[in-house]
Amino acid sequence: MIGGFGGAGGQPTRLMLALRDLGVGDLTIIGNVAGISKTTGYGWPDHLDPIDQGMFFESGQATKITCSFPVPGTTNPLSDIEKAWREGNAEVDIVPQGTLIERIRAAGAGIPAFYTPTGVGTPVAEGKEHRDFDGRTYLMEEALSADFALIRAQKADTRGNLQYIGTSRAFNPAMATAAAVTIVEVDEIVEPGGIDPERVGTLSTYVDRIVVREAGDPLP
Amino acid sequence: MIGGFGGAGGQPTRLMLALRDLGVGDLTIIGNVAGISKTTGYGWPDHLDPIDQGMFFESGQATKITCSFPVPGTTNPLSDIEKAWREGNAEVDIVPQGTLIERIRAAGAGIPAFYTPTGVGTPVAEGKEHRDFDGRTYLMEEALSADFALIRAQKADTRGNLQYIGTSRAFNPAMATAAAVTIVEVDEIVEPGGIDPERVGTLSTYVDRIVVREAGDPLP
Amino acid sequence: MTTLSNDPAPRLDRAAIAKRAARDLVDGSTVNLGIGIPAMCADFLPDGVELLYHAENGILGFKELSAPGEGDPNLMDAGGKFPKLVPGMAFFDSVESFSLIRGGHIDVTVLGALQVSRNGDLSNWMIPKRGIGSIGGAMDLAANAKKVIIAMEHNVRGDLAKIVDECTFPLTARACVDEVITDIAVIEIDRKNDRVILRETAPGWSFDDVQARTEARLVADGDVGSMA
Amino acid sequence: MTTLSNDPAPRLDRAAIAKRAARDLVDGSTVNLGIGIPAMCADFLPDGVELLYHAENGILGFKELSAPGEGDPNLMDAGGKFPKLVPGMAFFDSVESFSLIRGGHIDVTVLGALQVSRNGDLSNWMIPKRGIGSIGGAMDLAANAKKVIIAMEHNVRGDLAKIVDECTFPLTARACVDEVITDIAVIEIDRKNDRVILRETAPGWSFDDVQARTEARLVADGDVGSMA
Repeated sequence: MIGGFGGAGGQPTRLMLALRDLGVGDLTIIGNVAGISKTTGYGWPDHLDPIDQGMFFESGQATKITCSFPVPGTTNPLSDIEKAWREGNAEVDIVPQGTLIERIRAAGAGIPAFYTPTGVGTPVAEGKEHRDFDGRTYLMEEALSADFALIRAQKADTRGNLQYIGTSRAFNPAMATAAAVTIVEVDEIVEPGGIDPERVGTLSTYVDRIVVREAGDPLP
Repeated sequence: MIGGFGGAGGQPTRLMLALRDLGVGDLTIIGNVAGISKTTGYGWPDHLDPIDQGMFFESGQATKITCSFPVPGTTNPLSDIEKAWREGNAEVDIVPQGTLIERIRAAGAGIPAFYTPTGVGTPVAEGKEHRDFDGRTYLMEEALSADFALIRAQKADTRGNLQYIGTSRAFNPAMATAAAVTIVEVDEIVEPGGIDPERVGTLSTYVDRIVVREAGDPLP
Repeated sequence: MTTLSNDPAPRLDRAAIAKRAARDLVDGSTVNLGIGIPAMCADFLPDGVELLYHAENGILGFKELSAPGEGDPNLMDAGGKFPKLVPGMAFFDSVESFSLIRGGHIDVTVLGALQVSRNGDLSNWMIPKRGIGSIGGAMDLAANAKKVIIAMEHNVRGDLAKIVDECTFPLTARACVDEVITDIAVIEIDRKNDRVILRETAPGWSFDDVQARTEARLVADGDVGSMA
Repeated sequence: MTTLSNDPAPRLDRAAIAKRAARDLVDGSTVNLGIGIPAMCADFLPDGVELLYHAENGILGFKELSAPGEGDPNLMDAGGKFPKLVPGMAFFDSVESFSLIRGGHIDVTVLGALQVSRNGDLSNWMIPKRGIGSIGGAMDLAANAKKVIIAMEHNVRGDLAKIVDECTFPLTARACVDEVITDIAVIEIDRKNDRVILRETAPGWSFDDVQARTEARLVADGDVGSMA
């Protein structure tokens, strides 16, 4: 799992680059808006070169992605994910965004399955259990977990409590709960008390490893 | 629905007193730890006289309560809820706390039903659908909504965004999402911007009415 | 499908479509605007109308957009642009963001479309021949917002109809669209009575002109007004 | 059920039960302590052991309790007492609190019990003849914590056994208990091998003394130690 929404804010970009440099293969990625920034600039300020999950398909490390928004509206130039998909090198599982985040949340919250109205009558409903409650039809969707979650927060305390800022929350807090090992990239690490107890966005219980950015890192 | 956890913090005590004084009857209450403070002092500082949901059974206004903890461990003296129950004047529906809050959350989040491992093999499983996922048995539980939610927050802005403090969150944020009409009791109302956007605990979309405490109100 | 050209009068431009759509947004509503023409509605709100904008990535109550490409990456909207901090905003995560949507707490969403059917089915996430598409928040919004307004161009590639009897493209949600605002017409999808009602036309366009460019059969219900 | 008296030696008091239970709490664990004897464990942590306490009402990382009846109503624990603010604490709502529990993120819970069966079934929320009880967070904790320790008195009303073959009281959760610490014994419920293992006895108590006050058949697995 790779956190954030899509775009620079909330994306664990340094961890992604480290994963790419590590060279491990046969990865299945779970993300949200995925791999469209490099070709469209989505969610990146103009003066920076966008970095996105497409890199794992460009490098051949990933064979599958589960996400909600893997390709931009235009096809020229092709994104790395669409390129890999067209060449038969990537399985792309497209999930409605609300279903995707709720499946991840469910995995962390001990809920194996739930019903949602989203997707009924559409291609995403194929093969899924349909069930009526109070006269409306719903789909059953199952929890989605991962071996690793790479997430991004503004800061951590030494216990592992995390604080987020602005719209950088997105998929990060839920992913932190849904992986066997959660690794967080932060700008800063502080002593207990350095995060207001009213502002803890992810509880320390969920955090396994903390990686601190180098001071002055130019990446957003 | 009446928010809080049980105890003074996070309980909309002034709204509860107003509801009692209004005298409306045939109420169904949804709460968590309910009606045990008056006899046990639960969650109230010693120097104050505890006020709890039992008042609606003492007054005969309520005929049913759905909650997780309606009676204290000891029976002497009887709480107002147990008294009403023994006299056949109250239906008491006891739900595991995690199932109760998740059912309320589900109602607000558009999820009509979900599966939980809690309660399997116990009296609360009777009559409920059982289903196995990955070799473990779960119960299906359905969403729980209400006509009105009475909740408590520290402050509101004029848009209706709410800020909570400490352990006074509890059932309040979820209940705010799950009722047709949400009424909040606050200490203070501020202009937009008077609540840090990082600290909004309930979005204004969920809030219908705001009632401000009088300055110097001795109730916690 | 119907294909015609020889328009009787100019079509509205994208900004004018957005401006007309903005007139149907009610003061105080919680609103989610899709990318493209829908997002432009924010520039044309009538005086006295204040909306509570929601973006899927976890903001409620934002307003002014910065110029694209500027701004703080941690203050982004769902379109990947950077709004400014506004007093009364709130930040939250994607779980809460989609609880709000799926729970039916969004009053209105304005979305784009590839096709809308006569019973309000919506297709807006994939062109079949491309074979891959992006759903994002569209299925959640279309299925669960209290009101779904489509803002789009009426036809595509010449005069190919997008308001059709049955969608041939993969669906986003069934029976969800309430109103369609295009460059030549305002159309109500009256699902309850199984009617597609032409409410307004662009200046110089007649009922028959719009019908000729629409596959679904239109009806009038009282006077047909002008989009001007 | 077995009923005996004539104890061979004094039983541990409630504080001593809590003290013995506290020895099994591993440094760095996320722990939820039930009311009564379990809550007293916090007073007896071995040196060098730091726990992350969780309370159902939405706190993680609290520590010292204020005297009962003092303190801030907005800083309460699930037992209705008022802890002090500790650096590194976190507040959250009940949805998140029970996601943590139900999701299996609590390492250990220490709870009280009315009955524990030989296969680890737990009854702790209702005495049948009362006809009404309180579940609170007990079912979620018992069913989902990684480890469930019961801290209780071994017998009730004289020598009525609480560690039984089958629970006769309404269940809290099936096959959930890992360890039982009482005023006369430490007992492991080895569910995998269907054994109830007597690990330790109170000073002056023999295997047979404990067995005589226990309905479930006990076995030894190596030496039986002393609780002292």
